[in-house]
Amino acid sequence: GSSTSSGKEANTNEGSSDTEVKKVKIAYDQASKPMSWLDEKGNPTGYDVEVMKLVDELLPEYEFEYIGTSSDDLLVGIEQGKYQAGVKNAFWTQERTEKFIFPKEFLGLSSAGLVLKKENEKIKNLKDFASAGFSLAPIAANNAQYTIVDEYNKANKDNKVKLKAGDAFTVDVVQWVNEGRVDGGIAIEGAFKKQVAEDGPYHNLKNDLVYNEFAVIKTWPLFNKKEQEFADAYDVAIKKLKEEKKTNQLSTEFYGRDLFEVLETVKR
Amino acid sequence: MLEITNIHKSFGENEILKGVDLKIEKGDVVVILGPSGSGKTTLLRCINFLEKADQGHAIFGDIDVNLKTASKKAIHGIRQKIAFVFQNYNLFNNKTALENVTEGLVIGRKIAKAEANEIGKKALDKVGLSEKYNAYPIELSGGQQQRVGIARAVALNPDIILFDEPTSALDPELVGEVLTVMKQIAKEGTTMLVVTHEMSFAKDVANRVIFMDAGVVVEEGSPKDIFVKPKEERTRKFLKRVLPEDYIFYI
Amino acid sequence: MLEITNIHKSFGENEILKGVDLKIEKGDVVVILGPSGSGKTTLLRCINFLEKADQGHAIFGDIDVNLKTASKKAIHGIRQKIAFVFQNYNLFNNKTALENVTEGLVIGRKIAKAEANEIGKKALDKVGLSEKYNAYPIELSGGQQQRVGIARAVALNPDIILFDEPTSALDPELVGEVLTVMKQIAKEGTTMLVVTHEMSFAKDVANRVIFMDAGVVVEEGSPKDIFVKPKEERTRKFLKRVLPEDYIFYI
Amino acid sequence: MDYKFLVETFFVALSGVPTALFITIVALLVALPLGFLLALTRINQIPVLNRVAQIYVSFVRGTPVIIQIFIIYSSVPLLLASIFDKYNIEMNVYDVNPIWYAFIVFSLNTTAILIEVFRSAISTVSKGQLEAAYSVGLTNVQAFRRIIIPQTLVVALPNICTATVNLIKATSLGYALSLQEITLRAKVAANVGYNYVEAYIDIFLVYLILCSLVEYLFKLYEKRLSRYRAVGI
Amino acid sequence: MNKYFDVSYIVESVPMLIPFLKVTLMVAGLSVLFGTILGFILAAMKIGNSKIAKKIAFGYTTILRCTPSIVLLFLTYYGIPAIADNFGVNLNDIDKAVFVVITFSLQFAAAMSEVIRTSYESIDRGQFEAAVSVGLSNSQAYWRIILPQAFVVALPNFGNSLLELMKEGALAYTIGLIDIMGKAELIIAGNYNTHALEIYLALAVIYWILSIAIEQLFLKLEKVFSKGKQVITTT
Ligand SMILES: Nc1ncnc2c1ncn2[C@@H]1O[C@H](COP(=O)(O)OP(=O)(O)OP(=O)(O)O)[C@@H](O)[C@H]1O
Ligand SMILES: Nc1ncnc2c1ncn2[C@@H]1O[C@H](COP(=O)(O)OP(=O)(O)OP(=O)(O)O)[C@@H](O)[C@H]1O
Ligand SMILES: [Mg+2]
Ligand SMILES: [Mg+2]
Repeated sequence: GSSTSSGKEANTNEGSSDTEVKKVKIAYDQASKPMSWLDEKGNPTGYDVEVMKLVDELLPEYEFEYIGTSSDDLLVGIEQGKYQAGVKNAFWTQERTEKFIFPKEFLGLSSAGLVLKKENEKIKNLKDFASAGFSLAPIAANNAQYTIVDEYNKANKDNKVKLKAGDAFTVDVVQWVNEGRVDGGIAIEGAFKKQVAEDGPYHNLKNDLVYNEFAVIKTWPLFNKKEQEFADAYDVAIKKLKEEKKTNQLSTEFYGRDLFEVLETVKR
Repeated sequence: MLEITNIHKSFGENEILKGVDLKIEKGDVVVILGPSGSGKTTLLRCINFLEKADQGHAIFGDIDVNLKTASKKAIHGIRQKIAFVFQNYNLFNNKTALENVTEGLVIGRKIAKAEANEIGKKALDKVGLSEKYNAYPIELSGGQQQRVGIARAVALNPDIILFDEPTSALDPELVGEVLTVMKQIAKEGTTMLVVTHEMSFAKDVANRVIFMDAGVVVEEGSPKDIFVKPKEERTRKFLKRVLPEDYIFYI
Repeated sequence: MLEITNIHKSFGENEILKGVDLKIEKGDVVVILGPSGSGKTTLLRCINFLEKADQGHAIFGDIDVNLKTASKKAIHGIRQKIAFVFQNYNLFNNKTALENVTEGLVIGRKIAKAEANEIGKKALDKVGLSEKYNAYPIELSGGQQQRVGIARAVALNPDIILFDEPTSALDPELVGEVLTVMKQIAKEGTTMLVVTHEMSFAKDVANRVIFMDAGVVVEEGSPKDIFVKPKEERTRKFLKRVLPEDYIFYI
Repeated sequence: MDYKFLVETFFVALSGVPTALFITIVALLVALPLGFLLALTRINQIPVLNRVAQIYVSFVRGTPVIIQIFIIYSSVPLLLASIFDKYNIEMNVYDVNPIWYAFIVFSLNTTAILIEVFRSAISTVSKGQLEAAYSVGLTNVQAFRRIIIPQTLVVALPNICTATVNLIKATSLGYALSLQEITLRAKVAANVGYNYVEAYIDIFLVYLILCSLVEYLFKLYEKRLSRYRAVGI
Repeated sequence: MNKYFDVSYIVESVPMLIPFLKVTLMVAGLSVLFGTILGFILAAMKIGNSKIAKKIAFGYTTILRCTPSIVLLFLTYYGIPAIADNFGVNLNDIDKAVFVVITFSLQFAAAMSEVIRTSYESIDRGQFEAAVSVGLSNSQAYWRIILPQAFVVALPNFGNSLLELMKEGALAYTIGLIDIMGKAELIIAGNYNTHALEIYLALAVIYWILSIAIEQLFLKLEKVFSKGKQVITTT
């Protein structure tokens, strides 16, 4: 397979003995840098998307078309069969398996951490955060981070984090924490690092804030319920990519760190 | 020329016209009098099919129709022969005076534009509005608007013109100019059916006066008959209310 | 009782009132005549401060004000003594007949509601509307609406009532009922300043007639003086236009 | 389709109705009088105020609500904080419940819309009504309170109804302010199992019911208020 | 606040946003076109004599008035293909923009049907009567006398609905359409969710200018078309 439509003909002309090439639509969250986004030139990219591109290359019987969209639409669209699969940094929950096929193999790893003021450096995890009675920046209801905190709260009923749903694009975690609008926020390591990096927009805050990782979690592509065959094909391909350490490279490229090094400690 | 028989018309429960007959000869100027609500407007509107009568018959030259079941074609045919002058003028607000007059000629009658303009200007000249060809209704006084309304009717060269209280929406001082125009076209032999409260017009111009009340024709006759020696008590009572107390007829 | 001197009023470039003087004694019934646009309405409105005059002076009982610079308090004081009857009635649409009449009493004058109702009902009875206390304006005929307007003015027990063409928006048949009411309250000694085109009212009721044209008082005198032997050519011309051709005065 | 979820979440979404209504009512309470006053300043062409009102209306009407929310939500605290800082006011800007931002945004928004509504409604009430009120000795304030406003209200009511329905719908954008309103609640509930299809259907139903109810109430009220116009026509 | 606010983001984002105005305008333009046509049909149903047609048209208006745009967007984006699917038609490959246009056409039609109905009803019936009395046919009377006058009455409300549409259209990004709003989202995402205020300010200014331009256009149109119409000044 190939990600461009011009590649399609080349493929069929190669005269592979396989059945016809199946076109599939892969939805991605187009505003979720660095996991997935539509870059300035109009090309889809990001860790999730790049991995899927490699998967596509290993699956000659499939041709991927990438559809950028919002997170809500992605979920509804995959469920309804508008898209065959999608990537949006999704985490696994039991309930979600009712709606979607989660393949056997995960897609990547995501580091979630607390962004805090330097003075609160000692807060290392959600438990500390809850005990300190800190306020947390709102998290979009459809964001995986929301689920993490929600699950923590369900497990620690007597020491809950003040969790609020909101909307991703109104909340600028780094700014809010620094202003003091909230005591802390949850961020993805890659995103945080890029923000305070040399050429990042908040380089000036580099020394005022810290990022304390409290979990690394597997992220999954989602498949439409009818696409078991496709999911199986994906499993074969992604396994190969992991063995070839391609995923490690991409993790380093997009998140600034090879998260697969800590795979042992990942609980889910 | 126009003969109407037994018009009935109800609005909901209310029977407004209870069998009215009417006969108009060529050249007649007929004035209809009657108290408010007696059905005068409704009668005119039924004749022009602006309301659909519940019952009734009209013979109009060679056209002979049932007022209730008349076909679209028959209605259109009759409307071509009748013109209407409205109490509130009802000039087309989006057209100039001249366009108001020519609209029916160009669009309704398919007369060439140049010729229609010719006719239209002549009609406006006749009502004394040579200066106002290109004025929009809003730019005209009430009296001028009504004169355009009359020119619009005259230009169609209809067999008969219906007037529904053409001066009652006008300021007292402007009434005169419109009545003058009406008298003039009456003198030229136009057949007219006029609802009005202007007694002087009835007296001077009409050759027949009809008094209506409660949906029926109570009395009809020459102006002299009606004003000087009305036969019916209802007519007398009405005239007494409408005429200035000290109005004297020397007919 | 009311003495106005040298009112001037312009709208933009147009000078509408060019120095009008006016003196009214208690019990006077003064009628103002004049062609359309001569400034009659404007004069009344200036007296009641519905327009602000550009210049002029008013002495009203013990109040003595400059019409241009009058304070809010003085304006309010004068308005309490003057009532106004409008050409288009201007009844409060959202109030019943009775509420229309009592509004000024209860809210403006702080009279207790019960007492105001008493006064209001009496005023409505006087104009023959005992049956219509609770009717909204929309439910009343034009003549009835204008009678409510008069009752509203009368109930205030003002020193003077100003009427601006109170019958000219009415159907001819309804004019009578309003004039009757006006004559009656005139007979009771109410001081009135009336703009009207109803010559019969001027003739029968007025004790003084003022003829205005182009923003000035052209002539004034008793009805007899004005109607029978007007001194000015302008007055004669106007009367000729307005009166029915064959109207005869036997005063 | 998960019908159990559909039903359960319907009630979750329904529980957001009070928040939506609260915002709506506060916004209306602010916007009705303010809109009326500003409409008057526009009609009477009061020099500076008129211009300001005009610009304000044009901005609010010309930009999407979501953008206004965002601008207010992110800039007001920054501005306040720097002001407080400058004058050494001891107050934490960030303790403010976000519903205050909703009040601000939606009040400003509704005011702008009502200015235009009232402007056209006032101009339908004939000047004679005001003059008649003066002539029977009412003061300016009395005339407006008793004669002009009641009549204006009746004319404006259908448009106020539209504005209210739009306002209720717009409160769904309150999710951007983390307000526990209808949309946010339904979406939070949907997140666990990604039941977005059901959530959107529930949101649809709740708004449909809520808004048609409001519309119905307005119609009833309109009928009552316009008693003096309806009869006899 | 200078720590967080950087004007250069506004300046830089404007030229990036402007090209996407095209998409916004196209969606709005098409929605206006189709919405107006459908609005006419609905208005005709409301004005006409059929009780059932009236009920349907008014019911339609109520439901659309009561549905938040974003919900309607999802309902059409998923509902229409789902229904088509039942008939064996696959609509899943159709461009998103088509669904956005459908959504806003449906919504605009509801608003337009009211605009058209009320402006039609504002024209005095005497105008129609005068037209037929000078011998025009019914349809000639509508086309030549009623519609030109109703059009002038409808213009300001049409303009308002259009502005409303432009603003509501900003929600199209929720199904991934990249119009000017969608582009703003992308720019913000490209900055890792920072400096959104500046981008939104830039966006607000663009929308504002656009709406002023539309407003002025409609004022001009009104002036051009209202010859002969009384200009009511509110003072
Ligand atoms: N479209 C209508 N629907 C219901 N009733 C109507 C309608 N048109 C007229 N009427 C009623 O019919 C009656 C007669 O009305 P019409 O206008 O014919 O009287 P008229 O003699 O012309 O009175 P006027 O001198 O006041 O014009 C009135 O009582 C009026 O209320
Ligand atoms: N508010 C206004 N602005 C500008 N011009 C006005 C205004 N009010 C009246 N005029 C003008 O002032 C002139 C006199 O008007 P006014 O209403 O006083 O005349 P009138 O004598 O009452 O006439 P009519 O008998 O027609 O009522 C008219 O030419 C009118 O156009
Ligand atoms: Mg009549
Ligand atoms: Mg006057």
